[in-house]
Amino acid sequence: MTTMTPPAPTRAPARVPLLRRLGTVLLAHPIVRTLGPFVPFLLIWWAVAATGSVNAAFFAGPGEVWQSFTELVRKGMMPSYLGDSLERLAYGVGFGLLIGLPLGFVVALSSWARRLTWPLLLFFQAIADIAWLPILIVWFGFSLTSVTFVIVYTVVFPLMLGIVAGVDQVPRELVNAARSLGAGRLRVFFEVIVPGSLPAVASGVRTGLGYGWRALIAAEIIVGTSGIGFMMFDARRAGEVSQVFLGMIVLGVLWYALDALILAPFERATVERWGLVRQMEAAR
Amino acid sequence: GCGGGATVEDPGAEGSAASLRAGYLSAIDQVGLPLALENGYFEDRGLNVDIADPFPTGVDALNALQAGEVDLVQVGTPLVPAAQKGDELVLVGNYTGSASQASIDDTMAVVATPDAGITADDLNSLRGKRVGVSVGSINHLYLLGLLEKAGLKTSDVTIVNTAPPDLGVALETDGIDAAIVWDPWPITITDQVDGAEEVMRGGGHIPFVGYQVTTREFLDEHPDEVAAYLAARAEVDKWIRENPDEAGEAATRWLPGTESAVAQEAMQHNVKQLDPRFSACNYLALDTVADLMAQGDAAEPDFDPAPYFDPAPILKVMEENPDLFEGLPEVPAPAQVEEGYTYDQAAADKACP
Amino acid sequence: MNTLEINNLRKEYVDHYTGETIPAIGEVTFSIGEGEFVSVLGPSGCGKTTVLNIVAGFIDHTAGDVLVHGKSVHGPGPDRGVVFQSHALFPWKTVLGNVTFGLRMKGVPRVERERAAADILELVGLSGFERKYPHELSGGMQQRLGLARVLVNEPEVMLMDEPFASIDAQTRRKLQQDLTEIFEKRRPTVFFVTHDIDEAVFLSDRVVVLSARPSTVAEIIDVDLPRPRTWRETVEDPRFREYTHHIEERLGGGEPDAQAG
Amino acid sequence: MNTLEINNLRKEYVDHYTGETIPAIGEVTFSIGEGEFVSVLGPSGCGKTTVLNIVAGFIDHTAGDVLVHGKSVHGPGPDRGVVFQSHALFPWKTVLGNVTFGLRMKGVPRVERERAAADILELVGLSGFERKYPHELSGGMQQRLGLARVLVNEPEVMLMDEPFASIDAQTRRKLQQDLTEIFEKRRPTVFFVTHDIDEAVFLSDRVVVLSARPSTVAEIIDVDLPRPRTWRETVEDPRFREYTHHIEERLGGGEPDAQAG
Amino acid sequence: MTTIDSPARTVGRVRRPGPRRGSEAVWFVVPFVLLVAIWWLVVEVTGTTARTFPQVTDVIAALAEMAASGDLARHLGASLQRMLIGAVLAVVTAIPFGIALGSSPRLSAFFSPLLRFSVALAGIAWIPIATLWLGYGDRAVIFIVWNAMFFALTYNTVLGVQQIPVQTVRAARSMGTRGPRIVWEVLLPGALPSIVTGLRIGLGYGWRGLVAAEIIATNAGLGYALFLAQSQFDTGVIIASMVIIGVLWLLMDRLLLAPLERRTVERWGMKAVS
Ligand SMILES: Nc1ncnc2c1ncn2[C@@H]1O[C@H](COP(=O)(O)OP(=O)(O)OP(=O)(O)O)[C@@H](O)[C@H]1O
Ligand SMILES: Nc1ncnc2c1ncn2[C@@H]1O[C@H](COP(=O)(O)OP(=O)(O)OP(=O)(O)O)[C@@H](O)[C@H]1O
Ligand SMILES: O=C([O-])O
Ligand SMILES: [Mg+2]
Ligand SMILES: [Mg+2]
Repeated sequence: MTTMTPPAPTRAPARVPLLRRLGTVLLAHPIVRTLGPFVPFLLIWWAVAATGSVNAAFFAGPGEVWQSFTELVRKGMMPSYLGDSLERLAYGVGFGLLIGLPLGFVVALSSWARRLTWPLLLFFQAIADIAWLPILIVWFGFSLTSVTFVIVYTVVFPLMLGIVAGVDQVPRELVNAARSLGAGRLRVFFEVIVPGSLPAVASGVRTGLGYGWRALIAAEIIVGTSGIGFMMFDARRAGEVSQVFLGMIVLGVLWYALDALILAPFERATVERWGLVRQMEAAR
Repeated sequence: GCGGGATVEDPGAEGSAASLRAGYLSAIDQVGLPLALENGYFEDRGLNVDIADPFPTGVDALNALQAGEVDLVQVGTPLVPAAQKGDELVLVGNYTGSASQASIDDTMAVVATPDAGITADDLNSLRGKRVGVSVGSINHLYLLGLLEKAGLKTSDVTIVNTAPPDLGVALETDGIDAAIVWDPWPITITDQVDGAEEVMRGGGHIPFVGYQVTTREFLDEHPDEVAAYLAARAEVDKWIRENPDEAGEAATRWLPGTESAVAQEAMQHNVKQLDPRFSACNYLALDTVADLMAQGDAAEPDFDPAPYFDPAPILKVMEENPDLFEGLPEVPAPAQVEEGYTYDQAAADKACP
Repeated sequence: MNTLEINNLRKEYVDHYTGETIPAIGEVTFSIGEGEFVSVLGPSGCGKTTVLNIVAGFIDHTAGDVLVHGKSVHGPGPDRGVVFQSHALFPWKTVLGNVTFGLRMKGVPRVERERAAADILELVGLSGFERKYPHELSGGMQQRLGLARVLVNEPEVMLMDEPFASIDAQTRRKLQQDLTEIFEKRRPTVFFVTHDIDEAVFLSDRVVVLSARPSTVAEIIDVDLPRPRTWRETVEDPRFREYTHHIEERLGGGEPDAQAG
Repeated sequence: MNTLEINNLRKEYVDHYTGETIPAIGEVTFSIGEGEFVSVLGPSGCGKTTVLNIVAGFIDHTAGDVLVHGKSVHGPGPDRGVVFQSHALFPWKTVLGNVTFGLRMKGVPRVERERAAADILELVGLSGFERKYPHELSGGMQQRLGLARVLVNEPEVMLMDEPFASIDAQTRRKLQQDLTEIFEKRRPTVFFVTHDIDEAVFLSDRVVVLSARPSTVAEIIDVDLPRPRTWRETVEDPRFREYTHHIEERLGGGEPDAQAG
Repeated sequence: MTTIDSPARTVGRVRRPGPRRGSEAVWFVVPFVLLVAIWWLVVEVTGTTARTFPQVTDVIAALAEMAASGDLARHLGASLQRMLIGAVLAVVTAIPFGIALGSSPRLSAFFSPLLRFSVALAGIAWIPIATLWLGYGDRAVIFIVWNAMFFALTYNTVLGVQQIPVQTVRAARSMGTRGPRIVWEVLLPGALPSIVTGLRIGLGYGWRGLVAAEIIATNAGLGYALFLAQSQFDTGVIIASMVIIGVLWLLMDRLLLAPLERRTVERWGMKAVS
């Protein structure tokens, strides 16, 4: 969330020494800010691998991982696996949002729907998507449908719970204000409920997508025939530990990009701009 | 990934009469299927075989068979509970096992570090150990066989459910004292884990089973295709038996990440079990395995194997192409089967050495 | 028929957790005729906002009747514009978005909306802030925005809860004057809650004085001052001071709320 | 040395999204001596709350110095008690929990805390509401609670942002009187923001009048009225009216904020 | 939810402690009764085989058998223990971490890229490394549970902290609240509505992670039971295990989260109550 970017400095720069100012400017550079935190981790990783303190059969260093990356790209496997994973994710997330968003608002807003579905919602969200797989496979086979189902299942619940919580937190007063300004139910919904619950909805989308991504990997491991999750599973079977590590990095990077390029700017432009969430003032 | 034919999303050209969809697992003893395709043996018989991407486990393969995604799969122990749950399975041949003897388990080994003190000479040394096996799979049964031989009870060891790829880590991190697993894992693990070695291999404690499994419906509708398929499989088995090193090398193309040295070493053990023929010994093997599974709570007791066997197609192949089975040990006469054979456990027991 | 009738209104708040009930409105009866401006005065916590919320249709009452245009109140509606004590601005809308909200709901075209908004923002002194969000405004500016948001709609009935409480004396004077002018021109029906006695007398046709909680009507004063009113002239009218003194005494009698239910 | 010194204070708000800057405080200089009561008056939106927030240490300033007890302000601290324009009560604490919060932070024992709280709640007329949560209080009651929460701490410096804005005239009178008594007894240093001229004059030793935004000090008026003060006596002092008229005229000159930065 | 409903009608339904509990319980059960009825009917009418989906009675029989054989108690005990440890670890790490990120721009600038990066890494993907570092056993499983909960809980805590009105924090600071006390007195209660949601979502994922991880390195637990049932094509036990997991979670929600919510955020008026 936006919330995670530091607020632009409001203090007069004139009072800060030049060197520190330079440091601040450097640190504020998006690339430094984004990649900086990974540097220590890369170093530790590299050091652990270099000392050979961990059995190399189960642990790959940055060099080997890079090698496997270039090799897989050269062979064309990486692009094709990536494409498969992304396609599945797109289907899963697409349907997940399509189902979860409207359903979430219906449950949040209609006391009947809430009564009838809330306990079921809680019940089913605990049942692991992957617990469904054995049965899904019998129904849908080793198909895109099974994988999509698992992702949808994972995306929908946090989304719905997030929406319900968000709607509950919309001040009643604002609904009243809109009603007395002539907004009908539908308008109240779009003009008040949606934006008012947006911080929680955005958080639900973020959590849902993040875990949907996880579900994809889990599903590919279990019903996999291609994709990044399958690549990791297959590499593990084959003892190619560097590909397992590579898989994790690819997953992380992709999700990071999705989050940083789409979700975060969206949140910055809405809930933060509106002052609904804000970065806390630094404790001084 | 590397499976040749159609993907699961594309069930292939089902319209053509001489076509068949087959599934296998990424295992050294199952590569006969892709190698037959590679060597053109299916094509030679006018059969168009689509190979599905490899399934992770036999359970998944049976689920795919049940869901109608494939027509024929290569499966071992999981077929017992599946059959008990009502799947209409038919066994038409072996991908691994033996038609000439009751027990064969050359592809199975126990791996441990010397600290564990487990030796082949004294099976009692298993007592109190934590043993990694995949519960319900053939390595689990091998452990049960060992325990029986040693006169130990199941409760005398701690069984740790471990997938084969995890056995190495489990040994390395002292999560288990010994790993029991099939090839090529014993070879891989001894390479990976310092000090780990094969402390035991084979020994004829159990019959290793692995069948060509199809559905009743498919067999009834496509008997010729099944026969052609079995003939091609028999041909590739023969080729592997005669060219184990070349086959080991070829296998690495289908088992990504497997080094050729490892594959070739594993293939040496594997060829001893490449016997596609059916005899009473194969009925007996499944019977024995089912009993062991029941003992290990991996299946219901009192499994009758006979209804699931249909020897007709393979018998036809054996009759028409005796050359494909050259070099295999003679099937003892009392163990030989023909169409209409009725299985009798006592008789089979006597017939198979 | 009166535009607004409040008959024997009673309200008890129930604490769901302790089961306790707090009588907020003891028994209140008064009415507001069409085009009448009525102010309600009373000690802090006596139930003024509660009455207003009931009339607005935001909360339910325990007993009695509340009729608007002869019909029982069921929920809020655009016939009654409300200025909230706590502003209740939409944080996700700019100043302009807040002001034009009601007009959008009515389907007024954009150009017209923005023209009307510009006029009203000028009136409340918020011109130039159109693109700001509420959290960027000062307290008084937020309050003026809440006022503008309702005025621009020209509702038949206006319910205003201390709309000038956080505004400085000068601006307040000006806005009171503006409100009077608007009122005298359009003649809406106004229910106006305040704690400023001068303001109540200056603006109103009648002033309802409530007692401390649980509130009852202590007195209803007819303000017989000529309209159109201007501050300059009205304060010079001797009756203005008479009214304010009278109300001051009336209110002085009641101590502020100091005992819970 | 003055307790509070504000020298050439300037503040611009920066809009992170548009990059625009809004000058809120043009240039403000004044100081408050130890034990002095200073009120700040000015048109709505001129920057009163902003100055108070800077002194409280909540926000940074753009230029100038703010010294409390001779030291630059860095963040908030218990030496400066703040009454917020928006109350800022803790919704998760009862009335009692809110009032005793500061004492708990200081480590005052429970019994003593509750005794002090009882006294102060009596003073602001909230006895009997100890177990209620803020959302169960009326607007004026919330404001009184915010006041009580600070008074009970007896801070050396009190920063009060329109603490009586939403309280009815009677209660307000009483609280102004009470605050005067407390002030005369303990002599804290008080920075008091209000828009009520009578209130400013009655309470203060000096009144700072700010111009419209971006604010500058228009005038500083010394209020030379004898202490102890009571409303009854003070309003009869002719200088009281002189002061209020003077300020009224001073303020009347400035139009309310009507132009954005 | 009554937000759109006219409050005039909703407020009339006064919640009094006694009878309300009773009707609440009824409303809690009704959806399940309906669901089970539909399940029974669909399986019956379509003639679905147990291999595809078991009938209600199959599942009840499976449950009864699991209970009778002692398997149920064994699996439940093992799973609950792992879940408890994993959940407690997640709560004591994610909430403080979320609060730290929510309240410190510096920390969040540093950690948010790492956090974003790791969200996508499924518990299962961690198994190779988790087992290597933590040993092949319970600790790896607990790690997976922790990992499954951690991110949902962290994100929601951050959100909760960032939604606390700035004036509220200022008020506490100006009354001398510092360091850990500000966390306890302001940030935690202020963020609580969102934290409860995070717990709801996170605990759900925790169960998920547990089930996924129990197929490694274990010989007891509901995930293991599922694994066995799956390898034996025992759909009755599969569904029974799922039902047990769902019921356990419901109990957890009813007995822990709902009362917590009622006593805090609802009581404090920080959430609309229907
Ligand atoms: N967070 C903010 N971001 C941008 N501008 C702000 C912000 N807070 C205040 N302002 C602007 O600064 C100016 C001064 O605001 P401030 O709240 O100090 O006024 P004030 O004198 O206290 O007014 P009032 O009497 O209405 O409370 C206003 O014009 C306002 O729009
Ligand atoms: N939601 C609520 N729950 C419980 N009690 C409430 C609630 N709202 C108000 N009350 C109580 O009802 C009484 C009247 O409140 P109300 O807000 O109507 O007063 P008011 O006259 O508007 O006061 P003020 O002038 O301070 O705004 C108060 O004593 C208050 O404590
Ligand atoms: O999401 C997990 O698979 O833990
Ligand atoms: Mg009120
Ligand atoms: Mg202000």
